[in-house]
Amino acid sequence: MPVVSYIEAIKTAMEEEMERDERVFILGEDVGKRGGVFRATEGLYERFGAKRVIDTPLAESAIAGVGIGAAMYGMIPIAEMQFADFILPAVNQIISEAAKIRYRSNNDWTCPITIRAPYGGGVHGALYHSQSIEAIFANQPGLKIVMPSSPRDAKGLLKAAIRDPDPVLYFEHKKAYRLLKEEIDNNEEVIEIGKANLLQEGADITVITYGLCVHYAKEAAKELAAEQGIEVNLLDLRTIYPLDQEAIINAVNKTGKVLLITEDNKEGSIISEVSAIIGEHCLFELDAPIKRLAGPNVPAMPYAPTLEKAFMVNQDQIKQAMLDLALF
Amino acid sequence: MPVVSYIEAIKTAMEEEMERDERVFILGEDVGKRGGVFRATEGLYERFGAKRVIDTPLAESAIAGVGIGAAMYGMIPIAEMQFADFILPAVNQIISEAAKIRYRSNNDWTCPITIRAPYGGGVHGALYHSQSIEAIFANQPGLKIVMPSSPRDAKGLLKAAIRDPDPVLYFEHKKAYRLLKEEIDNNEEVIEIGKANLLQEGADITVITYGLCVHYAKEAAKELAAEQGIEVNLLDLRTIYPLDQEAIINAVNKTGKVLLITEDNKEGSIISEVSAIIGEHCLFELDAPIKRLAGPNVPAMPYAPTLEKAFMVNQDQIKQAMLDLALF
Amino acid sequence: MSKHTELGLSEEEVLEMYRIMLTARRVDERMWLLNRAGKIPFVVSCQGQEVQQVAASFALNREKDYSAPYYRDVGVVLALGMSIKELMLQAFAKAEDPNSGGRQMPGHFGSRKLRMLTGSSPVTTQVPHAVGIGLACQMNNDDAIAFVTLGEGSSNQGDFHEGANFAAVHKLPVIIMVENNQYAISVALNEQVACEKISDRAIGYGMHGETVDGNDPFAVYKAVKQAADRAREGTGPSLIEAVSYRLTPHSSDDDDRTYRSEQEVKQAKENDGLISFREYLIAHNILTEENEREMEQTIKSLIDEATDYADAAPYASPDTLLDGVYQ
Amino acid sequence: MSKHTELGLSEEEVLEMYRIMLTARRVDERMWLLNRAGKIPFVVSCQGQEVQQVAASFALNREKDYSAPYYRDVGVVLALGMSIKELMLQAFAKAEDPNSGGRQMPGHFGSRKLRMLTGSSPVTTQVPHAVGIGLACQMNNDDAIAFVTLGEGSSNQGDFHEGANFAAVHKLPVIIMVENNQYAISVALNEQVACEKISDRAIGYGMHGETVDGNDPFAVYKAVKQAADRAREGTGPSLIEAVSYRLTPHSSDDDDRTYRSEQEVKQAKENDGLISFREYLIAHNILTEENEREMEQTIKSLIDEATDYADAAPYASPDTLLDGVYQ
Ligand SMILES: Cc1ncc(C[n+]2csc(CCOP(=O)(O)OP(=O)(O)O)c2C)c(N)n1
Ligand SMILES: Cc1ncc(C[n+]2csc(CCOP(=O)(O)OP(=O)(O)O)c2C)c(N)n1
Ligand SMILES: [Mg+2]
Ligand SMILES: [Mg+2]
Repeated sequence: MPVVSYIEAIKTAMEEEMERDERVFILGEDVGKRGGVFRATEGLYERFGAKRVIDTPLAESAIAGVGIGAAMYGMIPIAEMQFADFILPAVNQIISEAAKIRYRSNNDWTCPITIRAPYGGGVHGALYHSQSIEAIFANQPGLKIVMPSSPRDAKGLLKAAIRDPDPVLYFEHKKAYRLLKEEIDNNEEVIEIGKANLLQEGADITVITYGLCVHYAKEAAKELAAEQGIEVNLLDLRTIYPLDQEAIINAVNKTGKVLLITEDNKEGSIISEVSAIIGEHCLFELDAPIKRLAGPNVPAMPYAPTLEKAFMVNQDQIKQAMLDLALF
Repeated sequence: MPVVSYIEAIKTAMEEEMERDERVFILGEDVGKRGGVFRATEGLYERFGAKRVIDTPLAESAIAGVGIGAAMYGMIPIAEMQFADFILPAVNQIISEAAKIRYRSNNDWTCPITIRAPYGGGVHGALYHSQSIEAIFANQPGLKIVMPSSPRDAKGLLKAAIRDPDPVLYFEHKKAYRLLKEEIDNNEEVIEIGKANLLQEGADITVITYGLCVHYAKEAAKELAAEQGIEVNLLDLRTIYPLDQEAIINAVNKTGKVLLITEDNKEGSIISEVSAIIGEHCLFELDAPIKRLAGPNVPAMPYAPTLEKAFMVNQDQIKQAMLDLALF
Repeated sequence: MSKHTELGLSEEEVLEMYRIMLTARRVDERMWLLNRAGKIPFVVSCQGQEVQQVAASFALNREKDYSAPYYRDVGVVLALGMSIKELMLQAFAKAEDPNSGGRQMPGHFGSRKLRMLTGSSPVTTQVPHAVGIGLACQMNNDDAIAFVTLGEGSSNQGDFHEGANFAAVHKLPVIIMVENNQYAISVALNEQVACEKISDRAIGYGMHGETVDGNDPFAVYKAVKQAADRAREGTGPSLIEAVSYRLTPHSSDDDDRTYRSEQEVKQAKENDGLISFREYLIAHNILTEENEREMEQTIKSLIDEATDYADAAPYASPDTLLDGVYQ
Repeated sequence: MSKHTELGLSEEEVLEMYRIMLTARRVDERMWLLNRAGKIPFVVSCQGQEVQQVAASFALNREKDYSAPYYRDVGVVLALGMSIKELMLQAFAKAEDPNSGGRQMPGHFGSRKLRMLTGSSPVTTQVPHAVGIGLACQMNNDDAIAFVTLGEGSSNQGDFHEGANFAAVHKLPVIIMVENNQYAISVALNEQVACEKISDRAIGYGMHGETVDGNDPFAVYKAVKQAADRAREGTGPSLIEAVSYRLTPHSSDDDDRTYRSEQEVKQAKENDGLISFREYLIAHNILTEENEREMEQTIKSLIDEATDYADAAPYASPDTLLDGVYQ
């Protein structure tokens, strides 16, 4: 079985889907000849040609909007935003259009577009190449948002996104691209959108997170298990909008103690909604306050290494928060 | 003392601030000769002239962006978005620029812009003239967001927004414009941004909300007090980002039962964050699950009266939810 | 040779064009009556733009091409196959409305059957959509083209620029028609743009640009026909500006006396393209007293019937509120 | 008469222009060395664009005017008063960096003192900002103007269109200079636009448009000077396109061999405006062997000094992370 990196998994998912279905095509900045600035589309231009791997003008609202139009025609576009931070000029097309096309046409028109965007920090990207921007979209019915935490999930969720009959935002972590590698046994796996993944069961505390933070949480949990015998029940949200309420409720009820983690700023983040679901449904099962660990409430991660480090949620902080909760 | 409507309060606030400070000016679509499509700027063009009440081309990103530029120069722009729904083309300018100018320049440059936008439903506005879009912005440090619930607050908060040295989004409810009227005694009142307002004290249940829902909650509470002797502790958030944590915690701790209300879709809304604050800080004071009452998770309010009514949170629902909570 | 024969249009075709223009006008007039009578909450009008709308639509292949009309395009959607009854159903926001089942305001057209993209309220988002249709046609060697309209005010939105540029770079089969009616709500043309013609923008995209008199059906037909031919030949998109005047207030919520003179409106009404086209048809013996009377009567009775039907039709059940968010 | 005297430029001025262009080049070259040595994580280059950057800046009133430069504008910011040391401080992301205190990546300029707007990474947002400055100048009868630059790829963003149109409608004192270096990262000009010249877009806004050879300092100076004069006279904005070539990869993270030939780059290097300007200055006896050597030495020692200083300077303390979110 081959060991595959997170970014290779992404590329392979696109390649296989383009192979499988002629309607699938890619559009974005530098996705063609250059193979993407992170090389997520490397080789696809050579393989599928300039008509199916389209270098667009530098205009995100058009990348989204043209993709939406093509999706209405019956094509299956994968639009790449070069960095998640640069999805913002396309917000109107995504929220006013993609998210509402099915609803506003009373099921007459549909918009099966996938929008990929690399998010996340810790890569010396400074304010505008480090952001987690999922919270901006995570209140728009009609959209689905997935954020894979591993190569296997990256592949299976991207395939699901491409096959989904509705618009899906797919945020991939830049730092995970080459950091995370694993064997992928089932090449055909399509991971269901809308379902969280209980990564490991444990009786002491529940940790709920998504994206790259899952990796840190897993590592921290491993250490805590070895060092202190603390058993962590770890839920990877996978789909961060709409949330898998049932999985959240079950995971919390199992331990009565919960730690929620995001790399994003704290206020108004995905884990705020997770907390609200818990507060609504699990109140009498809780043995400790619903703890949130998140980035500080500053606009984004600065460039200077001192400041970037001070912003970024890391494995040590996660471990400490887990320990505190277990001891609560 | 004159009785003033919500929209008159808004107009008067702008008029008085323009009178007070020459740097204040208005820009937006149809704000000039037409006096605004809701007439929020009526008479200001005649009074202050075309140079201070500027009819712009139909381009929201420019309205925000040009305003931001003028604010960097030292002017104090009030930018009007004709409907909150149409702020979306300006998201990049608001989030990437206005919100981050101070931080990214290390306090060298500032951006004292106010962006006004009419939000909310129940006015036969259909999907794109009814939305609550505050949640999109309520995770962006650097921004402040206020949502007044009464004429007095509309005036005092708008004055504060205009005087604020940082960017402020000001969302005013279209249905409140002519529905809400009250006497305003202190013409000079400036209401502090960042502080919630405990509208009435009560020992039975705590209700936390903002905007037009405050009005419905007040009315429902009045009925419940008269009919059932239930005493409601009612907190009007006023500033919905960043939230006044202390006021929220105090209000909840007073009763141990809390109902959160928004007109917006439920998942990922402002009240999700309010709930998370409560889950973090008040867990052991709670006697009931943290209840949320909100719009359904559909893209926006449809036009047909049957569907609009089915979407819109109303006074009866609020009353029923209050009662259920009191009896819990 | 008469203008229409020069363009290869038969007498039947021009009469049919006129019939649809007149239908659009009469439907719109009825909408205002219904609005003023409190029967429907909102109207946004086509009046003054019917000629360009219908003439342009006739230059398309109405069996095959795609359209992304904007809210004033009653003429376009009638020409492309929407019925009066369907228009009334959407005005009354009834469940049977094919555009949105009453979910959207009137003027938000869309029909998959008619290859008419579903439209929203934020202006100009439809331009990139039409470009996406053009791209898909090109990729699939589909002979169809995409026709998209917008107001001149809307041509100042970023999406216009981004969409037009994308279409030009890829030589896509797209026709962008700007319906310049001189106003964006209250904002007059000279406060919206400083260029002489909106079609001057074409040069900055490297596409064909052309301004025509929107009141002249033959000029509009010719320009759009040539644009369609170019698009189908693979020589790329076109920007057509059709100049006319908005004869009504912006919508039923507007009061246009606050920003323009009644004199100006009166004069524009005299230049109404419907009048001159009618005169042309009479002069060419295509429209006669008799068939005109019959035409008006038929239209009226269709509108009456449609109004009664739509008025009586049920609203969507509240139970359907949650339908159609996702598949 | 020689070109520079025709334009009213003294020998000292053209020599000073050259000195700044050369400084920009040498600073940039040093940045690459530092990057390759692992000393700084990122470089984005001015190489190939220094001539147009400095010549344009000299056509402004550098005591008064506002600027909104983009990330390649090392030449602009040096001409407008930023020091080599300050540039090094930002490359090293140190606390003392006046642009952002090390919060932003290199190339994100800004200085209130220099009336240089703070810039971000999302391209083209600075265009409406400069227009806002122009508006404020006009409202305050301030004689200053706003000068904004961007790449040709960025001219395809909606904000370019919206900002330019706004400036034209209000006849604002704004100069928009597009630095056309033929590429947007890997995307060549013909895949970005289909128009002949980016400056053709000016006609669609009703503003003055002009394309000049960015390697010719006199052509650039003249075009920008005239634009500045027009702006100050109240006749409105201008769109100047300066055509050159990006001599380096897009940034230190890029590998340009994946999308363009070494041959093409080699040829562009031969047309480098710095070479021809140098030859001009030598031919006019303005640059001599002696003052050139001195110039190079001074620049080198300033860069050395600045590098050492910046390398040794402290980073911002983690305690400052929360500062400057709000007042
Ligand atoms: C993005 C956006 N901003 C504002 C509005 C409100 N609005 C609706 S129509 C209109 C004017 C449109 O003018 P124009 O494009 O000339 O079309 P016309 O109505 O004149 O046909 C405005 C400002 C909107 N619908 N969308
Ligand atoms: C909105 C946005 N999208 C994408 C990017 C990533 N990006 C940075 S520079 C660049 C190319 C810019 O090309 P051009 O405008 O020609 O300027 P040049 O770099 O050639 O000087 C891109 C795509 C960005 N910074 N902002
Ligand atoms: Mg118009
Ligand atoms: Mg370039």
